[in-house]
Amino acid sequence: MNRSIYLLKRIALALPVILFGLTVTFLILYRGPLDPANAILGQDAAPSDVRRLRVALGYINPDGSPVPLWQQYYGVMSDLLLFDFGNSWAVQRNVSVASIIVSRMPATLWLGFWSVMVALVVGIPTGFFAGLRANSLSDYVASGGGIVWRAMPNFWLAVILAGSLTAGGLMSWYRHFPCGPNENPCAWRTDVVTTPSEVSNLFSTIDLFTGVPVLEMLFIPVPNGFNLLIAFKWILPAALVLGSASMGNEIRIGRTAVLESINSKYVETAKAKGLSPRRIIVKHVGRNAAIPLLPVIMGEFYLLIGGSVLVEKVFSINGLGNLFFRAIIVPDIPVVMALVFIFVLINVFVNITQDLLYTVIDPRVTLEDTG
Amino acid sequence: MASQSPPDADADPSADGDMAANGEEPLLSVSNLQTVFYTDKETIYAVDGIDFDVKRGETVGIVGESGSGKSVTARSIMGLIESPGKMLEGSSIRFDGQELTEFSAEEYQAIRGSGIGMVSQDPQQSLNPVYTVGNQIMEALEVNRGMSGEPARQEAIDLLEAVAIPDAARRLDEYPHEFSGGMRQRAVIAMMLACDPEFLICDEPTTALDVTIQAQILELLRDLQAEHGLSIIFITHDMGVIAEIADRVNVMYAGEIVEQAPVEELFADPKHPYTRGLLEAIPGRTEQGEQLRTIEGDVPTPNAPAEHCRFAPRCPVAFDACERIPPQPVTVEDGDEHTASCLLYPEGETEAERAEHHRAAAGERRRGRAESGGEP
Amino acid sequence: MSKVTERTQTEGGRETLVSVENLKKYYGGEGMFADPPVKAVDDVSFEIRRGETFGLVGESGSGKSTLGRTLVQLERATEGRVLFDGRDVTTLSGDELKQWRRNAQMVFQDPESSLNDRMTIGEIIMEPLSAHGWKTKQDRRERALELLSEVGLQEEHYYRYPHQFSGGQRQRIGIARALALEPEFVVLDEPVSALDVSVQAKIITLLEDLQAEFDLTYLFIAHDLSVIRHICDRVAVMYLGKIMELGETGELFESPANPYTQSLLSAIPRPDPTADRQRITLPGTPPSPRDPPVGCQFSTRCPAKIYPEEYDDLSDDVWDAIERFREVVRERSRQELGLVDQARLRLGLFSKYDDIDEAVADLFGGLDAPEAVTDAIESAREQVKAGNPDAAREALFDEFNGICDRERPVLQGVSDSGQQSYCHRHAPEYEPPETVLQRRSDDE
Amino acid sequence: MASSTNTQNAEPLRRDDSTVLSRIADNPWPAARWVAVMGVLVLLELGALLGGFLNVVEALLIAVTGLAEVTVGLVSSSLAAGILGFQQSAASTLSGLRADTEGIPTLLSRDVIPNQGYQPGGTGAWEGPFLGLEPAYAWALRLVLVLAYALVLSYWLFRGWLVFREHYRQMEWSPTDDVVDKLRTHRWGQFGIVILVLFLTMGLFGPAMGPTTVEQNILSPYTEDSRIEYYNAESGSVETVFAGEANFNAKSIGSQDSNVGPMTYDDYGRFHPFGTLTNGRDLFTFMMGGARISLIVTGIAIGLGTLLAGGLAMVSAFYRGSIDLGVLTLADGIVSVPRLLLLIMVSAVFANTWLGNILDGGFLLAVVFGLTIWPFLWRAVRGPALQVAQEAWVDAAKSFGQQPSIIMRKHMFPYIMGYLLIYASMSAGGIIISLSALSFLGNGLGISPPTPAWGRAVSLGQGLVSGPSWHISFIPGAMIVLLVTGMNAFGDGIRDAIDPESDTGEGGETTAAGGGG
Repeated sequence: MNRSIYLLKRIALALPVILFGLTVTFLILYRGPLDPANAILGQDAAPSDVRRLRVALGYINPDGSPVPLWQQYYGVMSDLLLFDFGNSWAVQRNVSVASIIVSRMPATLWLGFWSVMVALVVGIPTGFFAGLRANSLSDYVASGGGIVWRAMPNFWLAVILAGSLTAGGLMSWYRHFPCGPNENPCAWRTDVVTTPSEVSNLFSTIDLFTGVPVLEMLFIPVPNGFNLLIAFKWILPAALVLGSASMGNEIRIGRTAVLESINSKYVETAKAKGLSPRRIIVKHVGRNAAIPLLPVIMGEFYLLIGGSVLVEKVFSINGLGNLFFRAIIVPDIPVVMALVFIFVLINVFVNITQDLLYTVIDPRVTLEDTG
Repeated sequence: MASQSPPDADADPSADGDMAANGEEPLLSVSNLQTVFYTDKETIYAVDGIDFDVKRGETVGIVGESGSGKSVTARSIMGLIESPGKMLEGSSIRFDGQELTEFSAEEYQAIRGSGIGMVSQDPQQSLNPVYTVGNQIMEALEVNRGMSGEPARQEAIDLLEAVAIPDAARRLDEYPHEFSGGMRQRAVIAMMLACDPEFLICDEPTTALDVTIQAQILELLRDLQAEHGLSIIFITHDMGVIAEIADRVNVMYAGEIVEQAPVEELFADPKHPYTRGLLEAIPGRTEQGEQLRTIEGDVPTPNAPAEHCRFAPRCPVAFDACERIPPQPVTVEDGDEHTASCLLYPEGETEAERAEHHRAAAGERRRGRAESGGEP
Repeated sequence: MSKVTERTQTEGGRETLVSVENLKKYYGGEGMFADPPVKAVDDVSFEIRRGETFGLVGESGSGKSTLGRTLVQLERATEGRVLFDGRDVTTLSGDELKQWRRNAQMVFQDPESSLNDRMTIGEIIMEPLSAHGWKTKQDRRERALELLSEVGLQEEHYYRYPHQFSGGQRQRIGIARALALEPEFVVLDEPVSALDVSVQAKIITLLEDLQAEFDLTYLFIAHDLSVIRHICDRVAVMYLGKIMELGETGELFESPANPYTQSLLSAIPRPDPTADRQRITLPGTPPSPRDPPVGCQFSTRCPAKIYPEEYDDLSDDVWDAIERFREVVRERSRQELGLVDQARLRLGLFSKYDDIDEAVADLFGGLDAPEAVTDAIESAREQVKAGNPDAAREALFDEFNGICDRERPVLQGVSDSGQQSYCHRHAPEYEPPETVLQRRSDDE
Repeated sequence: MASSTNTQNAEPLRRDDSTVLSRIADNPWPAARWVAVMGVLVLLELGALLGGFLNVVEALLIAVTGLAEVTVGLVSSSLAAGILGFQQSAASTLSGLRADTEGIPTLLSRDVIPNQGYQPGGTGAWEGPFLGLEPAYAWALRLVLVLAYALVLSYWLFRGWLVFREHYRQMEWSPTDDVVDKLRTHRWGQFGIVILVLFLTMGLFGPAMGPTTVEQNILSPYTEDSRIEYYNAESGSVETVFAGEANFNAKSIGSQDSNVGPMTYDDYGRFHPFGTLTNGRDLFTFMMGGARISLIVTGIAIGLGTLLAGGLAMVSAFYRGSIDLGVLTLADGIVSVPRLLLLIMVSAVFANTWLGNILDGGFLLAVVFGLTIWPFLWRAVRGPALQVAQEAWVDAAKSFGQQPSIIMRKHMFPYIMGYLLIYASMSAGGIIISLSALSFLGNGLGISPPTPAWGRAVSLGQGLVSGPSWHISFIPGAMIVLLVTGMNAFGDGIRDAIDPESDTGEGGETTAAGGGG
């Protein structure tokens, strides 16, 4: 099958998935026992205010009759699919949801990028190492570490790590690294509610508050050196926590993948050709072992989205996860709907990418198989 | 020379020298090869003290049913036995004047490919699925012949053409899964030829293939052998294939070689009851409509050193002594190229004499093992 | 031969039990973006007589297993009819189908996978009985024990699991299960292929004994011709979804009429090193069942192919080279280009087809071909290089097509005893295949 | 026929399937011995076992009726209300029964081995605890005995299977034997089993294991029943105080003078093995209470998820084609909304509604977990299901006309079950983590206070980690790590036992185990 036809087919199959996710979210938010007007205005608001708000929010018509659910559904969905997210109800009243999301996005992207990197850089080599020395002491240490690492809840790890980084904690030196105790710009903060300016400046070539389309954010500009260091230092503990589960998975899967590949017939044939062990491992084992790792690496994005809520909350990072949490507590339905929509899109995008990547790294996978 | 009564085959080292002078030294000489596997429950003597030679330019067949230890023999020669398997002390594999069992990992790596190549049963799994066929052939060229770049590519094309793959230049850039089964096996053979070995071990190379494709591969191997002067060990369970390709045949049963003979002699006049049974069980040799002869019972797992004839429980002509004495190879034909490990031989002796002959030979062999520390 | 004649004498004429009429089984090919269907079985007709063993032999991919599975309704036929005792079973469904299934059972190839290894032998053998509500539980039990001894196993094996048995014994259990419902017809799908020779002989003997005892009719599928020769009364040879030749076993093996059968028979290694015979080694590989030849299925590899008259004087070597070149071009026309390659092709930057030169040089290098041939090859090569392998394929077809390339032959009688063969050469205007093959082997 | 030669040998086989009971009658001793010991073990703890049993029954009842309510509620709210009424009355009956079982004497109860008391005069022998031991020792003794009892009971149940296998089973060997034998040499898997047994014990026998009870210390610390006696050093006399008041003076809030750390006593002579929380409640008791609700929610969720995943995997593997594609799309759709976000959403929306109040909010979470976890399990077992659907024995069953439902049950399910068990145990870890993550977030999410929940303890201690009250956050998290590790070890053990060569590459495990929490 042609790659472009395949891509079209794959996207066509993704549509019901997106619609399903959004519909479930819509039903929970609109059909569930939520009363945003009361929640926003408080229990003892004047009935006329409540009524006016309800009209504004689209729950009832100006004449007082309720807007039918399907009509609400149609309105919400068509707006979403046209990337028209509307204005926030509560988090930042009457500010456009798009601009709120855009302003929070850099922190989450920065966090996500480093948590993926941390997991990749530590997890895969460790897993390969353990697989190559299967059943040795170092294997037990590495894979045992991976198992425990994976079992640690993100939020708990975050609490413990944040605790030991604060004054008096075991790792309080980290706060002053690399500038020494008194230099403010280097100090590491858990108490910030806003994204540090260094992080905002990382992305300074894009004007964050003019409501540029979300996708533009993906063209990440080149940051400047010192800001990069500060921003890296600021994000590292959180990234370490957020990457932890994936890191454990990668150690584990990497280990079994290497073991499986090393016991295969083609490795035996490679030996029969007279290849050196080094060459066999680097060339013949390495690439085959990468195949089962692909879904793990792609799965990281999934873990990331959920985990960001917790990690951003503990480390007071003002990103999308934190925004989602605040929005659902308040509740601010447009913000929640928009965020869910974005997350679903990311998810579907990651899945399609994974399928395409499969065909690239594993020549046996044909495009038909993955549909 | 090749023929010998194995227990004392390597007793006289000076004999080797003489033979070299005659230019008759076998290219490969396996003697008392013992490969065991240690599992949780038991120790399996997968290959239990076998001896055979391969001369330059000849094809030696090893034939046997599943579990007879033929593949383990191949892997032992290639030095591919890994834990929980182990080659016991006292095993000897002499290749081109070198003792392979004493080789270090690096030395073995050097002899593999350029010295001994191997083609195994499943061509699907012996090629790395994520690299093109050309890549894998050129890799062999690079490692064993130091070729790279355009010359290597041209050589790879020539090799594929030599194994009769059409449109070789395009095929070079295809992945193994895009090849059909027969072509894959050709590609593996081409890859091994790229190493330019003197010696090729073919471990059931045609078992997974259809007959017409099998015929192509057998023909190819014969041509290549003539062209490159290859020595070949050909392992199979198919008596028909053995009859076609081998010059001499070793029949294996439960880790032991029970009969060795030139191919015509083996088929014309099989001596060991097992070989006879095997030949009679083949459909198509007998008249149609006639009942096939069968061998009762199953192949045993050799989980202890032989203290008796392993075939005795299934043997139609077994007698008491078979349960007590491990038979040793005996020359059964003039010209001493034909041996059988069976208490029915040497012919012309009484039962008691034969039993005594084998008992003595077995004792000698055991002593030989004990001296070299082979007996576990 | 002896077996056939004996039976015919004792039982008189044989009636037809299974009659297959124009059966087709295609896979896939539905939907908008799908590839063309795989024609696993492509318009096949034959009859199986009551009480005989009908052999079906062919190489992998010939469609023999699919045909067997379609006969017992494990696969639904795409087209055609299967008459069992005169009744079309492809139209059955529901209870009718279930009732009919008692008559036709199957024994599978792989003894490792054909038995559910979480069930005891007793449960396995009793399952068909329970599924059909056969008598009482006690009776079913009795029957299972009976069957165990029938296939040469012990009754104490009743409470054991398949893991505790060897391959041969497992195959016996599979046979016992197939016989549980007392079928008339059993499809044996390569029942001995996975077994060692000595075990194989025992299973074959058992199958013969059971057939005699229960008046069974067998469809015996195998790729091993010697097994087929031993056990079958009549045999059909399949290639690429089509029956190439059909006839009584002895006759077919002694005097094969079809070039494919002849090549196949000559390819079997004989356990006799002194045998000296002429081998026909078939060149190339079978074409894809998604894209079978327009004419005779075997035409791409046939050693007795009929060539167009204008090229009468070409040598066999040149014809071989032409046929291999056509195969190369056919393969290339099936190759798909990625997006990048397509773009480069449009821009004229594409060079992936240049290596066709190498193939031409390899095939025609040492040959002395007449100008007409070299011109045709040359223009095809240019077209391939221009990125048009489809056109090259067409052009080669137009230039070199004979009747074998253009038209499908028909399965026609070639002897008085009902031997039939699928080959154009049986028509009176052509030389018969035997002569051609004999000449070819004499030339070598 | 050959059978005639064999009749003697076959006689026992020819008889009708003898039932297990008749085989026991033939050879009663091994069974009798096993039953006798089992009887003693049960009698020792009859009250606690019955209580635990009723707990499970109640959770199941609530789960089933709850599901019915939700489904029926879509059609008719009055009918749903009826079911709710039934649920409440049944639950209260069960609670009453449970109260009755508390009257049944149990050996290892806090009545028999009490640990609360005081030292008259501030030093010397203790008044109240068992044998006058120090409360710490009395408590430790009871704890050890309970744990030992649980381990012995589990072993004895396993022993029952061994007795059956040795004396009463008709098969000399079965594939299950291999699995069990492999597990018996699999240390890592055994570690998992022991951890699981320990945590199940906490769920079942929790009330007897804590130094105090959830009722007295956490839920109603100001009732008359919750008065405790202590020696007041200032007045020099034994006084009584509400547990709640005592808690107030036993807070751990991170400063040196207001902290009750692990393995210490507070001012009221109460022993705190894990220290106290920021509100002075006993952390160990809190943990035991949290274990119960966590295990109930996880159990319901995994049960529901496994049921859906197993059934759909078999159906999609058997029929394939568009059914498979349909399930795939549904699964992708559910997975497309990250589970933790969905949970947060549902939890927040339904907080303080009747649905959000069943099982202190746990029921709703369990259902959402169940409905969102099955796609992962389904994906993980779809491979094995497709594989088994292609085995020749499935073809064989089709060829003699076996019904699809029976083919799935008999020929496919036994193979998938092992994989389901593996992935279920690994996903269960993810559920535990996510559940505590919700409780950690608070704000009406997760298990509603004051019912103990592990995540809430971590949340309470947030910010105190670097000080003397580190235990509040640290210990609950460590317990979660231990439990999740144990579940993964159990899954690994099963995997190695059923299929030593299987790969772990597929996605089911990855996302299931991490859970995003």
